[in-house]
Amino acid sequence: MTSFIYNPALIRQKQMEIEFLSFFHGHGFDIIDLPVVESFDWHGMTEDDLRLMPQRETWIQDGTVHALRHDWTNSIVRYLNKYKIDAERAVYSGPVFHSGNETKQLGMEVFSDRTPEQQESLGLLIGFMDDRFGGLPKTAVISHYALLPTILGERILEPAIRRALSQRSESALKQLLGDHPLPALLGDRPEAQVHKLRSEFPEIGPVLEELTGWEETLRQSGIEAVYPDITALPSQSYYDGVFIRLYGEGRTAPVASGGQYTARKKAFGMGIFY
Amino acid sequence: MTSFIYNPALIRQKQMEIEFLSFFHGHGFDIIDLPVVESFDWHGMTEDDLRLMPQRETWIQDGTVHALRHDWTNSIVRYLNKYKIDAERAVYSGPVFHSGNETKQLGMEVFSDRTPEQQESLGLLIGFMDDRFGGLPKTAVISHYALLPTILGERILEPAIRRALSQRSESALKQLLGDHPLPALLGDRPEAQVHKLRSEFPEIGPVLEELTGWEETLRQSGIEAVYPDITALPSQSYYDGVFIRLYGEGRTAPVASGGQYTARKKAFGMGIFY
Amino acid sequence: MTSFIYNPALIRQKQMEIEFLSFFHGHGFDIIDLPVVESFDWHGMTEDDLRLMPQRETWIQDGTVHALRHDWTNSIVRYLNKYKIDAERAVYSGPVFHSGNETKQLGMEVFSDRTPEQQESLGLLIGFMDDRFGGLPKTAVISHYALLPTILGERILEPAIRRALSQRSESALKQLLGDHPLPALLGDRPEAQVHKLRSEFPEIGPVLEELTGWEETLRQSGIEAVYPDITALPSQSYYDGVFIRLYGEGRTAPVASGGQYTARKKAFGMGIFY
Amino acid sequence: MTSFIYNPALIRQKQMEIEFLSFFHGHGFDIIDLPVVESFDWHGMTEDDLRLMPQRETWIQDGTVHALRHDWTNSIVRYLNKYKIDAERAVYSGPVFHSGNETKQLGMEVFSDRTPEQQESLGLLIGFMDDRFGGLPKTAVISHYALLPTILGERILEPAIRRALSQRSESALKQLLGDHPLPALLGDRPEAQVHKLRSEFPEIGPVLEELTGWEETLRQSGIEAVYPDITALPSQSYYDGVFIRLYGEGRTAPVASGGQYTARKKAFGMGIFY
Amino acid sequence: MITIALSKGRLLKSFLDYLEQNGHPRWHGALKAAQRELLVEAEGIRFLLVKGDDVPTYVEEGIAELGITGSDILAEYGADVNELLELPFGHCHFALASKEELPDYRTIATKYVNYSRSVFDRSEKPVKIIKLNGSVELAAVIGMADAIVDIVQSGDTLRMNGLEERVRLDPINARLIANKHAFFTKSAEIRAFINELRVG
Amino acid sequence: MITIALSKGRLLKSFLDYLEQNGHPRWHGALKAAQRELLVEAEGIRFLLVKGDDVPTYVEEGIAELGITGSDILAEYGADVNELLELPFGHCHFALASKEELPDYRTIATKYVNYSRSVFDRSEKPVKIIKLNGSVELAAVIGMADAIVDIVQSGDTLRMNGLEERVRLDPINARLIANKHAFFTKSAEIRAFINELRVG
Amino acid sequence: MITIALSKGRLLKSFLDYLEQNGHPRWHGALKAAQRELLVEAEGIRFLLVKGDDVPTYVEEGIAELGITGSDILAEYGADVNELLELPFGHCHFALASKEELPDYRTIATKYVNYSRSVFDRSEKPVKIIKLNGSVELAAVIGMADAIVDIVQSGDTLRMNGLEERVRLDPINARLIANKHAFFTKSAEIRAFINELRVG
Amino acid sequence: MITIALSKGRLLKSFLDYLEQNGHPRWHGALKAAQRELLVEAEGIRFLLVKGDDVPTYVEEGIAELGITGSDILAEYGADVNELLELPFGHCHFALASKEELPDYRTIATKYVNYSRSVFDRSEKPVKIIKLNGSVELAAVIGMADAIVDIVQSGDTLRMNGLEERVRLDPINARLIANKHAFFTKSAEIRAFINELRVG
Repeated sequence: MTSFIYNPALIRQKQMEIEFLSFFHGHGFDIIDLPVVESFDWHGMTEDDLRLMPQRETWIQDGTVHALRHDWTNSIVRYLNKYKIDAERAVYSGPVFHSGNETKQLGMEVFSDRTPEQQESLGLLIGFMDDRFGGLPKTAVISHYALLPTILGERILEPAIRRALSQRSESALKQLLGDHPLPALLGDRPEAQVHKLRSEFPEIGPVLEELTGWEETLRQSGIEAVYPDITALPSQSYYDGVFIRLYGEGRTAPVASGGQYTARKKAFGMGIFY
Repeated sequence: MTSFIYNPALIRQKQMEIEFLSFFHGHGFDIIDLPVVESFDWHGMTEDDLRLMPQRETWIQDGTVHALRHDWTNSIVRYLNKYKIDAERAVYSGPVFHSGNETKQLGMEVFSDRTPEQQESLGLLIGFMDDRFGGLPKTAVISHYALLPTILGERILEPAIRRALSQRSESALKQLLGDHPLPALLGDRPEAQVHKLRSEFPEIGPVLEELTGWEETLRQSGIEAVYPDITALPSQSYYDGVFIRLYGEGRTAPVASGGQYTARKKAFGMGIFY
Repeated sequence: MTSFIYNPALIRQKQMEIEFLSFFHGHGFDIIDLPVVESFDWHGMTEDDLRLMPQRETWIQDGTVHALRHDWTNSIVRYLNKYKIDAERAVYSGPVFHSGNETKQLGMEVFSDRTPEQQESLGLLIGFMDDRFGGLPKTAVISHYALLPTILGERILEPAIRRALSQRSESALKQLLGDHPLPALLGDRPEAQVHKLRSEFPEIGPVLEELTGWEETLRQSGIEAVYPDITALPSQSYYDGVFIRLYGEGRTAPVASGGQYTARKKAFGMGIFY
Repeated sequence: MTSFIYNPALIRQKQMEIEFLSFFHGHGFDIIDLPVVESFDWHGMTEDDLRLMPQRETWIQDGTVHALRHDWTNSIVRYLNKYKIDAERAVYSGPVFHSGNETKQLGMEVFSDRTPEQQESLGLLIGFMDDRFGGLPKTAVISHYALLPTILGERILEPAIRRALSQRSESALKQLLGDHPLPALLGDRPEAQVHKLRSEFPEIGPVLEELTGWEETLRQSGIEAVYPDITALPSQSYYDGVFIRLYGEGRTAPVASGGQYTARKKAFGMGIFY
Repeated sequence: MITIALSKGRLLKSFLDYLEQNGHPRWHGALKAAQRELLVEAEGIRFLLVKGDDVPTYVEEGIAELGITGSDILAEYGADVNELLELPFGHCHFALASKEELPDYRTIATKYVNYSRSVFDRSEKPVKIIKLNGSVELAAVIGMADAIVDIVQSGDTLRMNGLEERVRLDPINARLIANKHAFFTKSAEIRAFINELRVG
Repeated sequence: MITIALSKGRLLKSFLDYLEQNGHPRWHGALKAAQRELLVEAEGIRFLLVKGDDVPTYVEEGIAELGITGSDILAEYGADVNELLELPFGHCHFALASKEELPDYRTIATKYVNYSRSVFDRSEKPVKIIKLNGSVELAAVIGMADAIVDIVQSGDTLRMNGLEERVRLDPINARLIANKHAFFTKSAEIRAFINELRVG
Repeated sequence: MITIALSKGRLLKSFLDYLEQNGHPRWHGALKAAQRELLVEAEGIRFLLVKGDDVPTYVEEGIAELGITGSDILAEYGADVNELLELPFGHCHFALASKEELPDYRTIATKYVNYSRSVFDRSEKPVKIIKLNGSVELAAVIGMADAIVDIVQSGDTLRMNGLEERVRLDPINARLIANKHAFFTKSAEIRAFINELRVG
Repeated sequence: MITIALSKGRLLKSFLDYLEQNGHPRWHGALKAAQRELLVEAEGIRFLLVKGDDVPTYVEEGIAELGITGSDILAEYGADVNELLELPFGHCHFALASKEELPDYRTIATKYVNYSRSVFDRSEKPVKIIKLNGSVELAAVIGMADAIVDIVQSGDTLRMNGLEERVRLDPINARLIANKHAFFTKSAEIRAFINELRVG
C-alpha cells in the first residue's frame, strides 16, 4: 500500500495533468476543484450513495459519514444537486480512491443538453488522448441506458434479471425471459445486435438513432472498432443516456469512460483514470 | 466545507505546482509521491505519531489506524524509517489535511548532512518564491533545537516549562526558573538575545555559529528581517537542528517552514503551504 | 462519561432485572438475548435505520456500519424481519446506548395480533411496576398512529406539517392547515379532543374504539390520569397502532413506553428505561 | 454474528449472575459498574493500551479512540490509575468484547496487598464455582511474573526470546539461550521444574515460597492438579505477581483466570468468562 | 405549581411591556421587582430568569415545564420541545449586513451558525461561516468577514458600525415552548397559563 | 490469440471427457499431454491451468479473457466477470451433511462460507459458520460442527466418513466466464471459441 | 500600527482603572469615550472591543497581534497563542459553590466545562458536568446541579442566590497574549506596547 | 487419549518416512493404511489428517491437543499455539524465483502473503503482493508478477516452468505445536508423545 515513487515518469504525469487542464481551459472549460473528503448526512443519503459506499474508503465523524472521493462525476452530480453553478463546461484533475487504492482522474463535463456540444467535447477528449495521452484509443463500447427499460419494461427491476444482464449471461437470461428475443441476441455479433433490435422493437428507433450519432462521432475521431453494448445497466441512476467506454490496444480496462446524465438538468461528462 | 472553486486562479495554481516541480527537478531533485491515506499499526505508533493524531482526520479500518496525510515531511520521515531510498534530493506537491481542512503543500528535501548543500536548497526555494510565488518573503524566524537542551538541561522535559516556553510566557518562566537568565532574555529585543546567550552560555558557541551561518544564507537570499527564536520547541522529535519560518509582508502565518531533521540520517526539508 | 458506581443500589438494580425476567418468564414469556453491537449492510439500510443513525454510537468496520443497540424493540423488529422465531412472547433486559450514553432497558414483546393478549401483557407490566419498580405510574399518554393519516390524508407527508405536529404547534398548524378542524382541537383539553374528533371525522370511529379499549386497560391497571395524544407521529415506521407512554409522579420523562407494531406480523411491545 | 437465543438456559445465566454478585456482596464486596464504551486520548495511551487495541472493537469519535470493554480488570486498572476509590473489595458482572465477539465476564477484585486476604478471595471464588458454576475446576496452572526477570535478566526484553517463551519452544530457546538451564527445564515434568529452578537459582527462593503458598490455597480449595508455568509472560504490564488459570474437566480454555497486579497499589483480581 | 424559563434581556423587557399593556399587574410587578434574582415566584408560577440560549435546555430537561424565548434561539439550536405558540411580542428579524454591497458574500461571521448555513443552503450558495460569540458587527467592519448574519431590531447597531442591511431574512418573535412530556402531565396548568396570557 | 483460465483437478477431467466425446481431438490432446505444465497452447488458444479458486481472479484481472470454472466458485467469491454460459459438464451439487439428523444445525463447517451464509439466510435461520480449507467432513465426524456444507459428486466421501446428505442444495456445473471488457474488445475470438465448443 | 483585542465588560473596566491610575490619559480617554463602538484608535494602536471568549480567536487568527483577556478564558479554551505576561489587574478567582456543603459533588453546572473537568480530574473524582451559558447559580438554586463552578469576584452574586463558596479554586487575572507569528514579525511594536504598559 | 492434527500431503509422507526409519511400526502402519480416512486411531492416539493450513486452527481451538505442520504455515498464519519443537523432517525452504534476474522485484505473486511482506520489509523494499491459492509459478511465467515467493523442495517445479531461484529465503521444517492450555492439562500425555517420537 505504501508506495514511494520517484522517477522521471512523475514529472511527465504532472505535466500531462497541466496540459489537460490547459487544453480544455483553452476550449472554454472552467477549471474546478472539489474536496477530497466528502461528508454525508445519514438521512440525506440516496440509494445511489448507499450502493457506492461499500466501494469507498469511509468513516464516521461527528455523526456524519465521511468518504474519500470515488469519482469526479459522482461528486459533481452531488454538488449540482445542492448548489447552482454558472459554468457551462468544466475540467478537473485529482486523486480518487477505490476500496482503499488511490488513483488519478482527469476529466471534463458539459452542463448542457445539446448533443452537438456534448459530442464536440468527446471529440476534444479523444483528440487530446491521441496527441498526448498514450495515443488514440483502439476500441469503444457504447450503450444507451434508455434501451433496456423499453425492451424489458418493468421486468428490468427484477434483481435476478439485472444480475443476468450485468453478467451477459445468455444461459440465465434464457431461463428468466423464456421466448423474449433478448437472450438470443446475445449470441450474435455485437454489430448484428443493433440491427435485429431495430426490427424487433421499432419503438426504440429514436434511441438507436442517437446511438448511431455518437458512433459516428467516435469513428470520425479515428476510433476503428466501435461495439454496441445492449445489456448495459447504469452504475448510478443519474446516468440516463449514452454511455461510452474507450480502450487502448490490447488493454482490458477502459482508459476513459463517461456519458450523459441528469443532475437537475442534462449533462455529459467523461473521465480518464490512470 | 464543501467548496467548489472554478476560476482563473486555479489554473495558475496548477501551473505553479508544475513550475515548482520542474524548477527543482532541473536542479537535480527527484519528484516523489506518497499515498494520501497513511496506515498505522497500533503497536508501531511512536510518541510523535500519537501526539499528531488529534490534529489529523483519522479512522480505524481492519484493526489499523488510517489517517490522511498531514504534512509531507512527516510522511517522508516515516517512509525513510521503513525503507531505504536512493534519491539524494526530492521535491513533492500535493494535498495535506489539518483537522478536516484540505490545503496544498509544495516542498523539497535534501537527504544529506552537508550544511552547504542544505543551504543551497534553501536559497533555491527562496529564489523560486521571489520569482514566481508571491515574491520574496519579508521576514524569517530562525531557531535551533539544540539550544534549549543545553541551556535548560533536564528541566526542558517538565511539562510546565515546555508550556511556558511554547507560549513565550515571561511571567510563567520567571515563576518556574527563578534566577535563571532565560526569562530575562525574553524581554530583550530578539537581536540582542543571541548576543547575551553567547556570553551567558559559552558552551553553545558552536550552535550559535551554525545559526549565524543560516542567517547569512537568509540575508543573502534577500530577506531583510531575520529574527532568532530562542525558546522554540520542536513539534516532532525528529527535528533536531535549525528550523526556519518565512513570512510574507503583513502576514501572520508563515508562507514556508522547515528545517534539519534526522530519519536514520541527517536531512533538511522545507515546505510551502497555500 | 466515565462513571464508576459502587453502592447498594446496584445490587437492587440487578435483582430488579432478574425479578423482571422471572416474573414474565413465569407468565410464559421466553427470555431472549441479542448482540449489543449490530451491523448493517450499506445497501440494506431502511429509511428507519438511516433516520436513527445520528442518535446512535456508530462506526464502520470491514465495509459495514456497526452501531450499538439503541432500543430493544428496534433490534427485535430487525431480527424478526430476517429470521423466523417460534416464541409467542418474549422478555429481555440489557444495556442500550443513546448518543454515547449507556442506560438499561427492561421489556417484553407479544408476537400476536390478538388485542386481549396484548392488553393482558400491558396489565402485567403495570402490575410489575406497581409491586416492584418504583410504584404505579400516575399518568399515561396514549395515541394511535392510524388517526392522523385518516384526518390529514396525504398532507401528513409534508415535512412542515410533520414538524408542526411533532411540536404541537397550534400557531404553525393554523398557518399550514387553514380551516382544518385539527389546529383548533389542540387548544382544547385533551379529554375533549377525542370527543370532537369523533363528531368531525365519523370514519375514525373504529380507531377511537380501539383507543378507548386500551384506555380502559390502563385505568383498570390503576393509572389515574390517561391523556390522549392526537398529533403523535411514530418515531419508526413499524409502529402502526396504539402507542403508550407511562409517567411517574412529578416526572417529565416516561418510565415506560411502547405500542403495537408490524414486523411481518402484528406485535406489541413495551420497555422500561432506567 | 447475529444470534438470538431464547431458551431456559438464559434465565439460569441471569440467575447465576445475580447469585455471583449476591454471594460476594455478602462477603463484603461492593458491586461496581463501568461503562461498556471506553474512550482514550491519543496521547494518554500506554504501551499496554496500544498492545491490546488490535484485539478490541474500536472506532474514532471526536478525536478520541473509543473501544468496547475488553476485560473488566483492564478497565478497573485504568479507572484506578485515574480516580481514587474507597472500596477494598469489589465484584462485577457484564459483557466484554473480543475481536467483535460478545461474551460475559463475572469477577472480583481485592484492592489490598495482603496475601491472606487475596487468597481468601480466591477460595471464595473456587467455592462459588464448586457450588453453583459448573462444579469444581479440575486443574490449575500457576505462574509468577517475577520469576523470569530474575532468571533471564535483561534478555527477557528481547522480542525473539519473548516469542520463544510464550510458545514454550524448547528448540527456539536452546538456539537463543545456549547453555542456560532454562530450555532444558522445559523438557521436564512441570512438577520437577520448580524443584530444579530452586537449586539453580537460589535467589528466587522467596518467589517460589509465594508460589507454594498459592498452590496450597488452590489444593485446599479442592483442585486436584496444580501445574506451575515457569515461562509465562504477562499480557499486560500491570500483572506483576502470581497469575492463575483454572480449567474444567476436559476443557482446553480456562474457566477463570486472574492474578496480582499493581494499579497505584497492589491488588488481586480474578474473572470468569462464559 | 408550574415552572417557566424566561429569556433575560431584550426579550424579558418586551414581555414585561406586553404584561403591562395587557393587564397582568401581579406577574409584571413580581418580575419587574426582581433585581438580579434568577428565581421569581408569583401566583403559583415559578419564573426562572435565564440566558436565552439556555431556555430550551431548561425546558427540554424538564427543569421548567414551559419556556419563553425567541424564535432565533429555536431556529439555531433546534431543541426537542413542543413549540406551542407564537407570542405577540419580541419582534425583530434576522438580516445579512455588510459594509459594502457585494455580488457574493463568501465569508460570514455570526453567532447563528446553523441558521446561516440553512439560509445559504436555501439560496444554494457555498459559504464559509465564522462563529463569534459577540460583537459580530466588528468582523464586517475590520474585514474579517464579507458580511454578518445577526438579529436586527432598530438597525442602530448596524448603522453605528457603518454597516447596512443587505438582505432581510426571517422574522423573529417570542415563542411559548413546552416540555414534550409535561405538555400532557401538566396539561391543565399549561392550558391555564396560556389562557391567562391570551385573554390578558 | 485468446487466453483461457481452466480450473485444474475434477473440473479439468470433466472438461477433457467432454472434449473427447464431442470431437475436439487437438485441444484434448494438448491438454491431456500436459503433465505438470501450467500453460498449454493449442491452435491459437493459450490455456492457463490454475486452481479453481483463482480462475475468477485471472479473468477479472484480464490475464485471461475467458475462464472455465465451477458455479460453486462463482457462488462463493462473486467475481466481477461476465458469466456467459452454463456448460454441459462438471455437474455436482452442494449439500448439507451430518452424522445424525438434527432438528436444527447451529454450527456449520465449510469451505464455502458466503454460500452457506446465504443458504441459512434464505431459510431464515441463524447459524455459526467455521471456515476450513480442506477435509471438511472431519469437522462433522469429530463433533467440531453439527453439519458441513460441501460439494457432493458421488457421495462416496461422505459415506466413507460416516456422514449422510441431509439437504440437497443448489446444483453445480461448469461455467464459461469472460472478462467484462475483453467481452467486447475480443468479441470475435470469444464468439469463435463458444461456437467451437458448442458444435462439438 | 498594531491591533489589540480587548475583552469587554468587567475586564475592560479593570483595565481602564489601571490605565487611569498609571497615567495613560490618552488610551484611557479614547477607550472611555467609546460608547458602543467596537473599534477605537489611539496613538497608533487599534483597539478591538470584543467578547472575552472571542479575544483568543482574534489573536490566534492574526486579526489582532495582541489581546488582553482573563486567564479564565485561556484556561477554558486553550488557544494557540503566546501568553506573554500576567497583568496586574482583572483579579478574581474560580470557585466551587453550592447551597449546602456535601461530602461529594457529583453534578456540576458551569460555563467552564474544560476547566471544571480538569479540577475534578486533579482531585481524582468522577463528575457529571452540565454546560450552561449564563445564570449558572440558578442551577444550584433549583437543584439541577449539586454545585457550580464559576468566577467569583466579590461573592455578592453567590450570596444573593443563597449559595456559598465551598472550595476556592485557581486565581484569575488579566493576561497579555500575542499571535504566535506576529510575536516575531511585529516584535518592535509589541515590545513598545509592553514597555508603555509597564512603566505607566 | 490425546488428539494430534497432522498435515496431509507432502508433510505426511515425510512423517511416515521418519516413523518408518525410526521404528514406530504401529503408528506407521495405521497411518499408512488410512486411505481417505481423516481420522485414525492407534495406541491411544487419535490422528486427524487435515489440510496443512487447518492444523493450527484445530490446535488453537483445542480440537486437537497437538499438531504437526510445516513452519511455513506457522510463519504465514501466526497461530496462538505453543510451538514446542522443531522436528527432524519436512525440510525445504522458501525462495524467491523469477524468469529473469531483475534489479528489483516490484510485484510478487504468492500464497504466503504475510511472510512475503515481512521478507520485503526486512530488506526495506516496497512491493506489491498478489495472493494466489495455487499454481503460483504461472504468475511469473505469464508476466502477471515479476517474481514469486514459494516453498521449494527439489526445485523441479520451478525448472519445469522455466523459473529460477533467485534468493534462498528461510528454511522450513516440521514443527510440533500444542494447544496453549492443553500443554498443561495434558502435560503427561504430551510429554509421553514427545519422548516416544524422539527416542524412536
